[in-house]
Amino acid sequence: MDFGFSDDQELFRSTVRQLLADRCPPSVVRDAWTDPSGAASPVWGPLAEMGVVGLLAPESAGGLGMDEVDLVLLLEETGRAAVPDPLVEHTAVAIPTLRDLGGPDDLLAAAARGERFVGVGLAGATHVLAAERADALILQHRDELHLVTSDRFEATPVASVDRSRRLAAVEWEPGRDSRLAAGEPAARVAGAALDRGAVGSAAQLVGLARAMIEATVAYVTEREQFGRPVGSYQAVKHHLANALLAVEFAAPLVYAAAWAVANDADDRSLDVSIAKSTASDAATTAARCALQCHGAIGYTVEHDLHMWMKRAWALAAAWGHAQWHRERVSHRLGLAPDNVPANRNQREQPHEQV
Amino acid sequence: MDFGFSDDQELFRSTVRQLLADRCPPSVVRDAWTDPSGAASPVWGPLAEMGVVGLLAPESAGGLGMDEVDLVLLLEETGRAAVPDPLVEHTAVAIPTLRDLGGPDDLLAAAARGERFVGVGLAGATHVLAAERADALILQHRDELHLVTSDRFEATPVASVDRSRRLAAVEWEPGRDSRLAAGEPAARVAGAALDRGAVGSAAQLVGLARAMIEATVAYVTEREQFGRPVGSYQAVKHHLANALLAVEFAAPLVYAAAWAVANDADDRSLDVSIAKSTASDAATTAARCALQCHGAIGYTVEHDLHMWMKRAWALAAAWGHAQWHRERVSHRLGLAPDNVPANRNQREQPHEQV
Amino acid sequence: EYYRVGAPGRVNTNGISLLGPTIFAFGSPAQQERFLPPMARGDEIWAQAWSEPDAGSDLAAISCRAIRDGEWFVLDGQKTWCSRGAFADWYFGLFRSDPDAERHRGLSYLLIPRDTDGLTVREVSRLDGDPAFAELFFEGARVHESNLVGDENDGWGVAMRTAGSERGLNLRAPGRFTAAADRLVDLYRREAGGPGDAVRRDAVVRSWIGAQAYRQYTWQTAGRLARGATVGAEASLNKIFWSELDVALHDAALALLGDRAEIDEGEATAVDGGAWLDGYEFALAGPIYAGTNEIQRNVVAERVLGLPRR
Amino acid sequence: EYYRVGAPGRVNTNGISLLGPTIFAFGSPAQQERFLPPMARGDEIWAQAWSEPDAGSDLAAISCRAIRDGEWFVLDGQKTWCSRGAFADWYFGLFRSDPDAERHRGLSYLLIPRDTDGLTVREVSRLDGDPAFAELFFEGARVHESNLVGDENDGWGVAMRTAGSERGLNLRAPGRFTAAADRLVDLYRREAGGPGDAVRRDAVVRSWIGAQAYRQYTWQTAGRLARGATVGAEASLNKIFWSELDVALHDAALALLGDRAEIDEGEATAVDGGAWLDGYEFALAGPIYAGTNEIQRNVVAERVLGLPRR
Repeated sequence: MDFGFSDDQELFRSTVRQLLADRCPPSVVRDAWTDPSGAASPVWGPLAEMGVVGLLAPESAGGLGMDEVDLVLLLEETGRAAVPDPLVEHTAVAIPTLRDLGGPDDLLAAAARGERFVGVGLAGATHVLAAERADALILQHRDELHLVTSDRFEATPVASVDRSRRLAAVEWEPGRDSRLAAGEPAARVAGAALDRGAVGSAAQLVGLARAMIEATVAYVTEREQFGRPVGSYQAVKHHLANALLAVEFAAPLVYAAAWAVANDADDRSLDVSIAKSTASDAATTAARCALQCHGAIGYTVEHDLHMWMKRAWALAAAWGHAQWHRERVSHRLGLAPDNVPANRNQREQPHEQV
Repeated sequence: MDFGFSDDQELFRSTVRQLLADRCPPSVVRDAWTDPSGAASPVWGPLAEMGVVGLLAPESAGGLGMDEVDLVLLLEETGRAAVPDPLVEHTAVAIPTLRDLGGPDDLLAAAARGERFVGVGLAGATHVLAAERADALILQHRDELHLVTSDRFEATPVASVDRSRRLAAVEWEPGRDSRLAAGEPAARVAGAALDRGAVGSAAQLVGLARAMIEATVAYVTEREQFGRPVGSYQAVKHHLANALLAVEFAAPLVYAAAWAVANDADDRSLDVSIAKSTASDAATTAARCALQCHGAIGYTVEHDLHMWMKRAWALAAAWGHAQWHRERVSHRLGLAPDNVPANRNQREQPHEQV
Repeated sequence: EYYRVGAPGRVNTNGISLLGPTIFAFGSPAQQERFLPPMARGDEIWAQAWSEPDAGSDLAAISCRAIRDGEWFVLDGQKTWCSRGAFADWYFGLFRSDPDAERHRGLSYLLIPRDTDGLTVREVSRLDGDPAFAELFFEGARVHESNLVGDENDGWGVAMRTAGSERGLNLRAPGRFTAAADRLVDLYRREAGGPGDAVRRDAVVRSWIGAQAYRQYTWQTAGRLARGATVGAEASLNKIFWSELDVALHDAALALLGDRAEIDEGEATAVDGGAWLDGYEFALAGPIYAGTNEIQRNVVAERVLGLPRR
Repeated sequence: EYYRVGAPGRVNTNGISLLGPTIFAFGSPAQQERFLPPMARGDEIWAQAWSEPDAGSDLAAISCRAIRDGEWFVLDGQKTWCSRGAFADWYFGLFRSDPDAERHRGLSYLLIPRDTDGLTVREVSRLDGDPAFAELFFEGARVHESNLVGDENDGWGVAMRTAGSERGLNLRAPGRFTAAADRLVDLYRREAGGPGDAVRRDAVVRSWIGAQAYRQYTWQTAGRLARGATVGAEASLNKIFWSELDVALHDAALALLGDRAEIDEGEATAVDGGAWLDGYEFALAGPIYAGTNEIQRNVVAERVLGLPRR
């Protein structure tokens, strides 16, 4: 397996990066923090037009019919720009789940065009992201997956430390007409959905980490203390080298996990857990490094850094935090005495506040 | 509780430090590495004359009748000098155990004078230190403590990474005439003995860590690279600051644990485990720092550093390694689901190769 | 048991712990009489005005001016990162009174009332969104010489004494950390139970042990002080330890919360009302302020261990 | 499956991975013909002669001389920390051929047969007691100009190419670490079982994941190279990662052994024959040699991230 990307894939990445540089500057992220409507950001439309939003949808449904190897670099770029829209949930999880379970064609097509938004709430997640904005949610209830339209659930906003993440507590009643799948097929698809969400957020974490490192390099090169650039001090150099080390060794794992998801490899969940645990730790390391090297200025909400840092905190814990994924690796290696709890909050009682 | 030491205690420490500087230079440690006899080092006699060896023995038995608070600084100094004789086993554990269990008066008196050597092998320890040299061993067998004279055991040498530590596999048969205690009193005394050994080795680890830091400071101040002293590089400074941080915050815990042992405080085992886990980690940190800052020269056995480093590795794992002691803290805080295994190697089957 | 109930107790800490010892040591009798009693009562809130846009941890790079004009000093320039500056009645800090002197020469230590003409206070929000910082803008602000602490142009010596105590014992009492560690242990009891929890338990236990270590170390130092010793650069060890302990302790807590770690204060699903997230954000300032931990490690290496400066 | 069986495979590694690419790139046709085949067969063992008593990681501080005398270079000085030097048939290294030039100018890259008159090889024992290092003493040792690699006084450029590959891919194949990680997992299965073992298990799993990360990263780099890219300072990232992974992996193993960690090779109670302790001692050299990890981090910061040198 050579995980080098094709020229086309690299070109697509560059195009998306340029789009985001133009259409998703930090002011767009900042606006999402204060927009009470929770609506799509101004970059959602252009991303949909470019095909990013519906990348995994079949061409018959107006998508690009591509796979996770094509998507992973683009998600990394959305992480780098801290795009406030919930692309992991909609693009990386909901669309392929609808596709695989034969969800309604019209909804899939509208979702692929970015005209309708579909969110996700699997068992074990405390809240649902962007439920207020959702036309439909894919929700897990015990061993069933349901497709619940907006008239059938009630979403109560819950504030995240990252204000651009619009969490909600969702109330709904499972009904026979909303059921997409049950039993073993539902478990299989829900397992795949968790892996899709984990590798998608891992890709964004890699992008967030790279952005924080770049911003910090720029800042410490400019900023002087004791008569020389802060970035000329060995301690600062070593902080940044450590952050780069973490992200450079996380990224190939994320790409490999995307390949495993795209090909439904035997070791899919193992590869995903390796990737997500490493990417979560890398982004956390990069955030600590960035804050420490920025010093006081990074500690203010006037500076942009904190938006990247808080996104990293949130995504590091979403879709299974580092320790949960390491437990899953441990179990796969035959080292854990018990099963890993399906509940990603890892308490004895499942916590189904979805 | 003010753990400041008295002027007398500080004076005793200075006296011992001077004695060791004169009589236990690195060449004495190096000789112990190659002496096939495993006999007492040249500094054992002077330490006995000064009263250090029998410090905890009652005055009626020719000891100084002092306690662990008096002893802890002296053990720290023996760690600093890497004294090759097994003072923790003899002075800090065997003598007070004989004292508390009413062992033979003549043996206690001879041990206090350093004329006879008594070693210790508690359950859970893989080997016994300095058994070849011992006139008697205090050995645990299930819930019994035995005093076994040299004609009643056979010691087969086992090489340690620290060649000055003369480990042995000991074969013996428990007999009624060798039994010192059984049942609850034996368990209580064995528990105290483990705590005594742990705090004693923790004190030596603090001394070893201080010595490695001092040697490294001296080396990096002298040694130049890229036209300036190695010690002027910020990375080296920070390595050393971290090592100092570790040892400076470990030492007061060790002193507090010595107080708890001397006063048989309710939290004795808790305080000891806090101290030993922190001191083990501190010495391991100091060893890594010392080797890394010395560079290649520290990696050779011609240089003295490796003897200090290997002693630190061995003592960090002896008398319960850091993780075992943290498990004990966890248990005391009511956080561990099960009992902490008495076996310090922490496997399911007790391992009684003593 | 002030700390046990979890009261933040942050306001005015700086006034008491930083400025108090300085006025004791360097203040005139009139200053001592005027400032110490209301400070002790908490009637007047003080905030430090050390940092400047181009002088963060590097106090000697201060460029904010205080030029003599008869009995007055005329202040021009900007101060930033002024903790609690939004609430303060008074500010204290270093100003360049001799523009021709370099670095740490030519600085003076001044006390400035908030209502001084020519002083504008701008609130800046902290990471957790609280408006606790301030930026201070001085434009021809006049401060009377009775508010000069110590000798003119000798502010550096005065400040070093203050910085020593900021890095040292007074700022963070051990009870704060042992209480937080006890709450962390309690959180673990409530939240844990899964098979992988021993790993997170170990982080909890390490933090709890760290809090005990901080307490023992501080007691030892207090004992030395009581016997007449002075605490110098060792105070940097203390500052590094508590600030990194505080971060580790909150890291351990957030790791226990899984995806609930991000839920903000006041939400129903926020564990302990969101106090752990809030505490984490607060803790992150520790390794940065009052001299970054990188600088503190330099101080330890150079002044405690005696390594060469260059 | 060379690595899986745990064979050390250390001898001659340096010759193949360090010198081989250099002779490919800079060697004369005659040198390529003379040296490469026996090197590939393992018939001649090579050892590096970089470090000097006053030039460890700082190669540019080399003072060992090689002065022209007709067709010959006359060598005087001392080399240290010469890994595997005790067994070697040949040495390669940098020597100062122009004593008037400073730092990295005026160095030449020479190949030296062990039986050269005027060369004394002194064995130095490694941390684990094996006599694998050597110190080399040159006293008027004569080396023929046919053993000069690249241009005279241009040894630095030649060496940089070699150092790049030493820090990079060749030295440590991923299979070495994935195999060691598998053995660690196996050790855990055999030795663990107590209630606190989840903590040590986590260290095992972290190392196992680290080995996978190293493999993926190396494959990615190999793929780039295959597509024609060059690997420069990024090789420093590689070296930092594997050397610290190797230490962490053995740390995790020794933590599982409790008080049996100290038992030396060959004893009956030494787990796996003492291989973990031996491997730990070997691993500790990783962060030191071929440019300490401190220097590698400088390289990453300055050449990959572009931070200012001063």
